[in-house]
Amino acid sequence: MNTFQDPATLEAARASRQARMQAGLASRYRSDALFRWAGLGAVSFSALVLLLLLVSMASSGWAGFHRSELRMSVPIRGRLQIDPARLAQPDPLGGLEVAGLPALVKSAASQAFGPEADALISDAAWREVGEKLVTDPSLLTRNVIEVSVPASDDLANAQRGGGDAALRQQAANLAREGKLVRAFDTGFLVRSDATNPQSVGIWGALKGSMMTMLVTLLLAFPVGVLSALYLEEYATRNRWTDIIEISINNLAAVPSIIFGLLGLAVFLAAFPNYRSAPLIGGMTLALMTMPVIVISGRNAIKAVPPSIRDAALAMGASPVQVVFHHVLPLALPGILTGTIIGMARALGETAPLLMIGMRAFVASPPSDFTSPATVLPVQIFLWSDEIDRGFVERTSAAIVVLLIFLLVMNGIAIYLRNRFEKRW
Amino acid sequence: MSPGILFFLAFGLGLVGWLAGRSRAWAFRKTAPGGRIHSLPDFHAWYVGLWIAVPTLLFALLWDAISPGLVLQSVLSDPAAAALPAFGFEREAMMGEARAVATGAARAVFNSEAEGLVEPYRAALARYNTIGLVVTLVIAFAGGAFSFLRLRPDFTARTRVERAVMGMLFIASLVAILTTIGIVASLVFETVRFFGMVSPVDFLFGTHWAPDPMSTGTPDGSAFGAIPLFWGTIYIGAIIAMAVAIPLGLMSAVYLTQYADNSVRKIIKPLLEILAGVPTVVYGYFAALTVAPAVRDAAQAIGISNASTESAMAAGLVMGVMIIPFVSSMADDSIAAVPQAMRDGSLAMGATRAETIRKVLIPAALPGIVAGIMLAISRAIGETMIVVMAAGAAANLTANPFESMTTVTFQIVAMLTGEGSFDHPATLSAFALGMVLFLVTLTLNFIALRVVKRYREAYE
Amino acid sequence: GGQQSATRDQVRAVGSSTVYPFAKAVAESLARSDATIKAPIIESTGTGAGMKLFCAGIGPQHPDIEDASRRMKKSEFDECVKNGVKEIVEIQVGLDGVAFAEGSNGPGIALTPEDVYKALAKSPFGKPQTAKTWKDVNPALPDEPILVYGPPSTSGTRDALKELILVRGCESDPAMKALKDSDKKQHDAVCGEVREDGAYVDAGENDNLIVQKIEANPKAIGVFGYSYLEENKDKLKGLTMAGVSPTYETISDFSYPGARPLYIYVKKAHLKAIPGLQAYVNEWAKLWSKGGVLAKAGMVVAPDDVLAASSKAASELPVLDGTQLK
Amino acid sequence: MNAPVPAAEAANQSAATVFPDPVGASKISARGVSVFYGQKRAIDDVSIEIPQNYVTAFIGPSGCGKSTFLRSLNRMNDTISGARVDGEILLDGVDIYRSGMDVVQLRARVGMVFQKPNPFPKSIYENIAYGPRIHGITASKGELDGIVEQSLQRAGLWDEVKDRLSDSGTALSGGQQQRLCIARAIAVDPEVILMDEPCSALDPIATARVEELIDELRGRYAIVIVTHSMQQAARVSQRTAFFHLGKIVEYGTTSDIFTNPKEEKTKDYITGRYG
Amino acid sequence: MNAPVPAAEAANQSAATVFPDPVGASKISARGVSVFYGQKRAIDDVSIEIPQNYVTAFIGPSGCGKSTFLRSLNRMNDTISGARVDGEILLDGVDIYRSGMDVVQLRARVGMVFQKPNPFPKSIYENIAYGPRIHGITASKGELDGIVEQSLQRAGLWDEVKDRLSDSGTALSGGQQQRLCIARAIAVDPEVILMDEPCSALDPIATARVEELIDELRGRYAIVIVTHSMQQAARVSQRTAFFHLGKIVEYGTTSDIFTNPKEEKTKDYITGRYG
Ligand SMILES: Nc1ncnc2c1ncn2[C@@H]1O[C@H](COP(=O)(O)OP(=O)(O)OP(=O)(O)O)[C@@H](O)[C@H]1O
Ligand SMILES: Nc1ncnc2c1ncn2[C@@H]1O[C@H](COP(=O)(O)OP(=O)(O)OP(=O)(O)O)[C@@H](O)[C@H]1O
Ligand SMILES: [Mg+2]
Ligand SMILES: [Mg+2]
Ligand SMILES: O=P([O-])([O-])[O-]
Repeated sequence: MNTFQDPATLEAARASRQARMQAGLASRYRSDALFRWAGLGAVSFSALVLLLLLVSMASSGWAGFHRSELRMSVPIRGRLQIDPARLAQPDPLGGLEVAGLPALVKSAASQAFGPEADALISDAAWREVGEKLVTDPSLLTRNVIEVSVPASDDLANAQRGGGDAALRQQAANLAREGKLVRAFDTGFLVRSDATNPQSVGIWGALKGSMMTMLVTLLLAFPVGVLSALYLEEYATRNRWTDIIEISINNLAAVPSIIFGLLGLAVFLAAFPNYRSAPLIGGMTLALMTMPVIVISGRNAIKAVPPSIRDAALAMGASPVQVVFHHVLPLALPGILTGTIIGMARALGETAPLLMIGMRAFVASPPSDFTSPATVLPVQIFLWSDEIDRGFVERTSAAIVVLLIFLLVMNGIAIYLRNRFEKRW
Repeated sequence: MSPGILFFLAFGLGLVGWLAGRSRAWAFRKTAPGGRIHSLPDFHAWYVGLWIAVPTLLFALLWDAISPGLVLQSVLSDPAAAALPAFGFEREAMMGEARAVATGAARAVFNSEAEGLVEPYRAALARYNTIGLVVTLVIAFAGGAFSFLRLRPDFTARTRVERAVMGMLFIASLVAILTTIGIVASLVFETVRFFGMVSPVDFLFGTHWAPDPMSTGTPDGSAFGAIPLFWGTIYIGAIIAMAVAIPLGLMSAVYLTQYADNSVRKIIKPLLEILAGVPTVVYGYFAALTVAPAVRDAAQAIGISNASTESAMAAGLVMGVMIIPFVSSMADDSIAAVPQAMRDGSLAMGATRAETIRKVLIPAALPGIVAGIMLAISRAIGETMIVVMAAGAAANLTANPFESMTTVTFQIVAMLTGEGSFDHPATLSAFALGMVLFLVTLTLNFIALRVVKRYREAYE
Repeated sequence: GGQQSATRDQVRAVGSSTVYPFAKAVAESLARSDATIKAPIIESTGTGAGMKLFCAGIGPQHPDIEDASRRMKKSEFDECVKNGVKEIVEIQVGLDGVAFAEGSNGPGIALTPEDVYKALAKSPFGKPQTAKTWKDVNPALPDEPILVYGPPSTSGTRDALKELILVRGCESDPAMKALKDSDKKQHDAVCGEVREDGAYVDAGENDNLIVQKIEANPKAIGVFGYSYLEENKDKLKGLTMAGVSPTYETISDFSYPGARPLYIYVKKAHLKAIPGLQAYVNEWAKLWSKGGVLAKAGMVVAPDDVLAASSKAASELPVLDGTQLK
Repeated sequence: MNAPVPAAEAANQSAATVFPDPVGASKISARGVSVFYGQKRAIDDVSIEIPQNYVTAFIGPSGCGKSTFLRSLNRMNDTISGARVDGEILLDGVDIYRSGMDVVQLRARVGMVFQKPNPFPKSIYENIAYGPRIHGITASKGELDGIVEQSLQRAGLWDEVKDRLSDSGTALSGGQQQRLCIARAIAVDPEVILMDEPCSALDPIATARVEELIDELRGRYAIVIVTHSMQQAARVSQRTAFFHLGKIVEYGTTSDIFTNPKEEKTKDYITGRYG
Repeated sequence: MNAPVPAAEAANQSAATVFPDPVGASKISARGVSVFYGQKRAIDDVSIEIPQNYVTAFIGPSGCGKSTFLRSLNRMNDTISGARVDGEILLDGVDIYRSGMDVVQLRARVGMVFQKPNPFPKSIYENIAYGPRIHGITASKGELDGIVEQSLQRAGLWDEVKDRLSDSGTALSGGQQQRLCIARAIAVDPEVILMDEPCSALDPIATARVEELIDELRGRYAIVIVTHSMQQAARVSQRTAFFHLGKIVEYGTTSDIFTNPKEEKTKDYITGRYG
C-alpha cells in the first residue's frame, strides 16, 4: 500500500471527511450539553435534598424550641412563710415547697383559669415560679408577680390542634385572651431528659455527647496519629505491616454496629459497672474513629513532599527528628481535618451506642465519665420513638442542635483544609 | 493517696530527672573537645526523664490495682469489721461508704453500721499511702540514678530515646490489630454457640425468618432462615440505594471535576461533604417522617394498593442520598488519578468534553470507580439507623420495593434490644448475623482496596 | 471486673419497653421530690433482656429493678437464684391492654379472640390458613381483606397478643386445650404462631408508625399497647373484643380480654446498699393510684384489691416464692 | 514512500539551500500573540509565520514559553483555567480565536503529540480508531479498518503491531507508544501536527525512529516541534525559532540559526553558554 | 571566604594545568561499589577517587546512575527501601558502610544539595539554624546568629535577605532558594558537598550565580556535582566522570574529558550523538 497517494485524491478524501465531520457536529454538541446538564442536575439534586432536609428540620425544630406557656399572676406578699435567707441555702426549692408554694401557684391558677386549672398547667409549674424567686429574692416582697408557667402536655397538644374538642376550644379561648402563648423555651438548652415534652431539655444529652467525644478524642487521636506516623514513615514492608494496614483499612469500613457488638462483648464484659457511661461509649467510638484518623493522617503525611524529608535527612537529622520537626507540623492541618471529620462522624453515631446501653433514660446530666449518660443522636432516636406527639417537634429541635454542632465541625475542617492546602 | 497523686508524682519526678539530665549534658558540653557531644542535651534529659517516669507510672498503675485490696484486707482484720453483715454486696457497699467518708468523697454514711469502719479505713489508707509513696520514691530514685550515672559525653542518648519513641509508635499501630481480633473474638464465640443450636445450613440457606425469642424448648431451625434478611439488605443497600447513588454520585463527580469552574466547586464540594456528615439517625428520622409517607402516597397513586409506610423504597432512597457523596468522592479521586495527559490527548484529538469523559476518563477510571462502588455497597449494607427507623421488621422475600423488608442490621438491633433472653438462639442469631455482615464487608473492602491499589499503581 | 468502686449511688432499672415510660415518670418524680437522691437510670431493654441483666448477680454492676410487662418465668427465677439473686420482690404496678383499633372512620367490626385467632394463626387448629377476608373467618364479619399491623416477635406486646388473645381463641377448641398437656410444643406452634403471608404485618417496635398506618388505611386493624390508643383517641377507634371495648375501665377490671399486668421486680439484697432504692419503690406506690401521674401517662390502674396488695408489697417487700411461677 | 517533498528541501541539512519567503507559503500566522496565565505573561507579543510542508522547531531555555505558544496554536490552552490569549493566530488565513470558532474542528485539523507518550488505556486499534469514531469520519467498519492500517503504516508501526491490534496501547514500549500517538494524531488526517518534546522520554534508538518518521510526515503536514535538544532541532527541522523569556529572539532557517546566528543571545545559547 | 585554593587550580579552565594524581589527595574513595534497587543493579562495580578542594562532575545520559552513586556517598540511599550498597566507600580512609557508622554524623560531614530547591517551610533564619541546632554546634543564640550570617555570606545571599530573615524560605525566588539550600548545607561546616543537578530548575542568571558560588566554595570543601549540561560541567568542574549504564566509562580532568576523550562512548556523548 502506498502511504502517500496523489495529492488531489488525498485532498478530495480530506474534504469528504470534513463534510461528514461537519454533519455530526450539531448532535455532538447537543450530547455534550446534555451531559453537562445531567451533571448539574445530579449536583443540584443533592443540594436540593440537603436543603429540604435542613429546611424541614429547621422549621419543625424551630417550633421545638418553643413551648406552650400560660400567663398568670401569683400573689406573693404575706402568702409565703419563708425567710429570704433560706433561698440562699442548699435546696431552696425544697424550702419553698414546705412554705406552700405549690398550693399557692395552684390556687392562683384556678383563680386565673377556673376550677380545672390543675389540668391546664404543668406539674412543674410551681418550680419555675420558685426558680424565679430564687434568682431574684426581692420578688418576695412584691404583692403580686406576673409569671409564665408551662402549660400541661394536654393543653399544649390542644393548642397544636390535637386532643379532644373541648380542650381545643379552651386552648383557643385562652390563646385569644393572650393567656396561652407559644414562647421561646430557653430552658430547652439547660434541662435534661424528662417524660413530658413540655419539660424536656437537651443539655443532658449534649453534655453526654461532649464527654463521650472527649474520651474518643483522647484515645483515638494519639493512637491514630502515632500509628499513621509509624506506618507511613518507619514501617518496613513485611507481613506485620501488611496485617496492620489491612486491619486499619478494613476497620474503617466495618459497619458501626459491629463496633457496638465489640463494645458489648469486650468493654462491657470488662467494666460491667460502667454500662451507659461516656467512658465506654467513648472507647467504643474511639475504635471506630481511630482508623479514620490513621487513614487521613497517612494521606496528610504522604502529601508532605519527600524533598523536605530528604533535606532534613541530608542535614543529618535522625528519622525521628525528621518526623517530629518537619513532617508532623506540616501534616498537622491535614491530620486535624481528618480528625474533625472522624469526630463528627462519631458524634452522629447511634447504632453502636444502642448496643452498649446508652439508651437509658437519664434525667440529669452526667457528673463524670463513669456515670450513666445518653448522647444527642440516641436522644433523638429515643424521642422519635415517644408516644406523646409533643416529642415530634422536640426531636427536630434536638436534630437542629446536633446539626449545628456537625456543621460547625465540618466548617472548621473545610476551613482548615482550604487554608493549609498545598502550601509548598 | 489517690492514684492521681502518684501519677502527678511520677510526672513531677520525671521532670526533675529531665532537668538534671539536661544540665549534666550541658556541663559535658562545656568541657567536651570542640563543644560536641554525641547527643543533644535534650536527649540526655529525656533519657533520664523516661527512666524515672515510665517505671513510676507503671508502679502507679499496679498500685492502683492492688492497693484497694490491701487496704480492704487490713480493714477487715480490724475488730470493727466483725460486725459487718456477712453477705458480700451489702458489706462491700458499707465498705465503700466508709471509704468514701475516709477519703473525703462523702460527708456521711448512709448506713450507720459503716460508721465504725471509717477510722480503721482512714488508718489503713494512711498506712498504705505511705508505703506507696515510699516505693514510688525508691523506684524513681533507682531509675534516676541508673540513668543519670550512664550519661557521658559520648553516651548515645539519642539512639536510645528514639528507640523508645519507635516502640511507642509500633505499639500504637498494634491497636488496629487488637481491635480486629477483638471484633472477631466478640463475634465468634456467640456465633459458634448459635450454630450449636441452629444448623448453619438452615441459617444461611433457609428462606423463612421468624425466630420467636419468647419460645422455650429446642429451637426450630426452620425459623432461622436468613435469606430474606440477606435479600432485604441487598435489595435496599445494593440495589435501590445504588440505583440512586451511582448515577447521581458519578454525574456529580464528573460535573465537579470536568465542568464546574473553581468557584462553583468550592461551594458544591463542601455541600456534598455536609450531606455525607449528616448523622444516620437524622436520615432515619427524615426517611420515616417525610420520605416514607410520600413514597407510600406515590405508590398508592400509581395503583399499588398494599404499599407500606415502612417500605424498602423509602429506606433505600434515603440511603442512596446518604451514599451519593461517598460515591462522588470516590469517583472524583479515581477520575483525578487518571493522568491529565489522557484528557489532553483526547481533547487534542478534537473530542468534546462529554466524549472525553465517557470514552476515555471513565473507562480509564473504571477500576477505581468500581472499587468505590464496592466500598459504597459495603457501607450501605452495614447502615443501621435508616433501616431501623424506616425499613420495617417484616422478613419478606419479595421484589416489590413498596413492601416492608428487613435487613441484617435491623435484626441485630431488634434481637439485642428485644425480649429474648441472652442465651436464646434468637438473641445469639444477632452475633451470627454480625459475623456474616463483618465477613461480607471485609471481603468487599479487601477486594476493593486491592483493585484501587493496583489501579493507582498502573498510573504510578 | 475487679473495680474498686463497690457501690453505686443511683438506682438502675432495666426491662420492658411498655413499663419504661411509667418507670421514667416515677424516676423523674422521685428526683424532683427529694433533692438528695440522684435520678434513677431507666433503660428500656425489653423484658427478656432485662431479666438476663437483672438475674446476672448481686452487686453494683447489676441492675436493682426489673420492669416487666409479663410475669417472671420459672426459668428466669432459677437463673436468678443460680447467680445468687435469691430474694426478689414482685410488685404489680398496673395494667396494660393489648388494644385492637382501626382508623376513626373505619367500619368498626366486633371481634372475638376466636375470630382473631382464626384470622391470624399460621395454622388455625392445625389446619392450613386459608382465610382471606374477615368474612371467611366469621360470616357475621364484613367482606374485607384481613390486614393487621402488629408488633414484631421481639416485643412484649406481641407476647401478650399471643398469650391473651390467640391462645385464648385457640383454646376455645377443647382439643387444643388437651393438646397443651399432651404435646406442649405442638400446642405452642398451633396456638401461638402468627401467619406470615402478609395478612399480619410486623410493624417494628415503633407503635407510632402503626397508628399512622391504620390512620392511612381505615380498613386495616392495628394492635398495640393501650396507652397508644389513649394518646391517639382522636385518630383511632378501639374495637370491641367479645363485646367489650377497650377502655380504661374495662381493662382495669379485666373484662377486656387483652388486659395484662405490669410488674416491677426489686432485688432485696440491694435495698440497703443502693441509696434511693427504697424511696423509688415508695414513689411507685405514691403515683400508681387512680388519677395519679401514671394514669395520666397512659397506664391503666390496677383494680383496688390488687392496688392494696401492691401497696402492702411495696412497704413490706415480701420475697417471691419461685414455686408459684410458670 | 515517494512523498512529494519540495525539491529544494530534499537534502535536510544542505546549508546552501535558499528558502522561500516563509510568509508566502505560510500555513499558520501568529500576529502579536501574548499568552497570560492569570496575571503572568508567558508569551509576549510574538509574531511568526509557520510554513506548510516544513518542520519548524522551537528551541530555547526551560520556561521560556515554547510549550505555551505551541498549545495556543490548537487552543489547548483553553483547557487551563486562567489562561488567556491576546492577538491573532490565523490558520489558512482564518483567526482561530475568533468568536464562533469551533475548537473541536480546529483540533481535528491541528493535531498534537505530547512529551510523554499518552496512549489511551485501550487496544491499539481503538487508540487509532478513536479520532475517526468521535468525528464520524468513516461510514463503515471497512473504511475504519483501512484508516487504522494506513495511519499505522504512515507512523511506521504497522509491521510491529499488525498481529496484536487488540493488545493494550499501554503495553507497547515507550518509543512504540509515541509512534502510536503520532499514528493516532494522523488518523483524522490533520493539516498541522504539533509536537511538544516528542522524544524527550525516549531512548536514543526510539528517538531516531521518531525523527525519521517526522521527516517522512512533513510531506503532507505542517509540523511544529518543540525540543530541548539542539542536536535534534538541527537534525529534523528546516526552520528554527529561538525563544527567550516569552519572546522570539530569532527565527530563520535551521542552518542559519545554527551556523550563523544573528543575535548574541542565540549564539550564547547554541554554544552552551547557558540553559 | 579567602579559602586556600590550590594555586595550580586557580584558573578554572586553563587546559595546560597538570593535575596531581587524584588518588594521592583523595577525600573519598569508592572501591568496587555496586548499588541495587531490589534485584536491579543501578551501579555496577564502580571505583573512583574524589579529591579534596576540587569540583568533581558526574555526567552521563539520563538513568545511568549518577544520582544513585551520588546518594550512596552520604548514605541517602538508606532511606529508599530495597536499596542496597555493596563495596566500600571510604571517607578519609574510613568505610562509611561499616557497621556502627553513625549516619547522622556522616551526613553532618557530607552535605547535600538537591535538584529542586527544597528549603523547609520555615523562616530563612530557621532554615540555616536547623543544622547547627540538631547537631548542638552552638552554645548560645549569639553564636548561632553568627553562623547564620556567615553561611548566608558564603552563599552570597546575605545582602539579599539580611533584612527579612524571618520571611519564609519558600517565599524566595528559585535561585535564591537554591542558594539558601547551599547556605543551609554549609552551616554545619561539612567536609564534602554533594550536588545533584543543582541548577536544572533555575533560570540562566540564577544558574550563573550558583556556578560562581560553587567555584568559590571549593576552596574549603570537596564538591561533587551531577549535571545534565555538559557546558556546566566544563564551566565549574576540574574532574569529570562519565557514567554510562551504571558504570564509569571514563574519569579524568575535565579538560581531558571534553577535549580529548579516550573512549568512543564519551566522545559520542560529548558531541551530542545521543542523550
Ligand atoms: N498552567 C500554568 N499556570 C501558570 N503558569 C504556567 C503554566 N504553565 C506554564 N506556566 C509558566 O509559563 C512560563 C512558560 O512555560 P512553558 O511551559 O511554556 O515553558 P517551556 O518553554 O515549554 O519550558 P520547558 O522547556 O521546561 O517545557 C513558565 O514560566 C511557566 O512557569
Ligand atoms: N528508588 C528507585 N527504585 C528503583 N529504581 C530506581 C530508583 N531510583 C532510580 N532507579 C533506577 O536506577 C537507575 C539509575 O537512576 P538514577 O536516578 O541514579 O539515574 P540518573 O543518572 O541520576 O538519571 P537522571 O539524569 O535522569 O537524574 C535508573 O534506571 C532508575 O530507573
Ligand atoms: Mg515545555
Ligand atoms: Mg538524577
Ligand atoms: O418491652 P416489652 O414491654 O415489649 O416487654
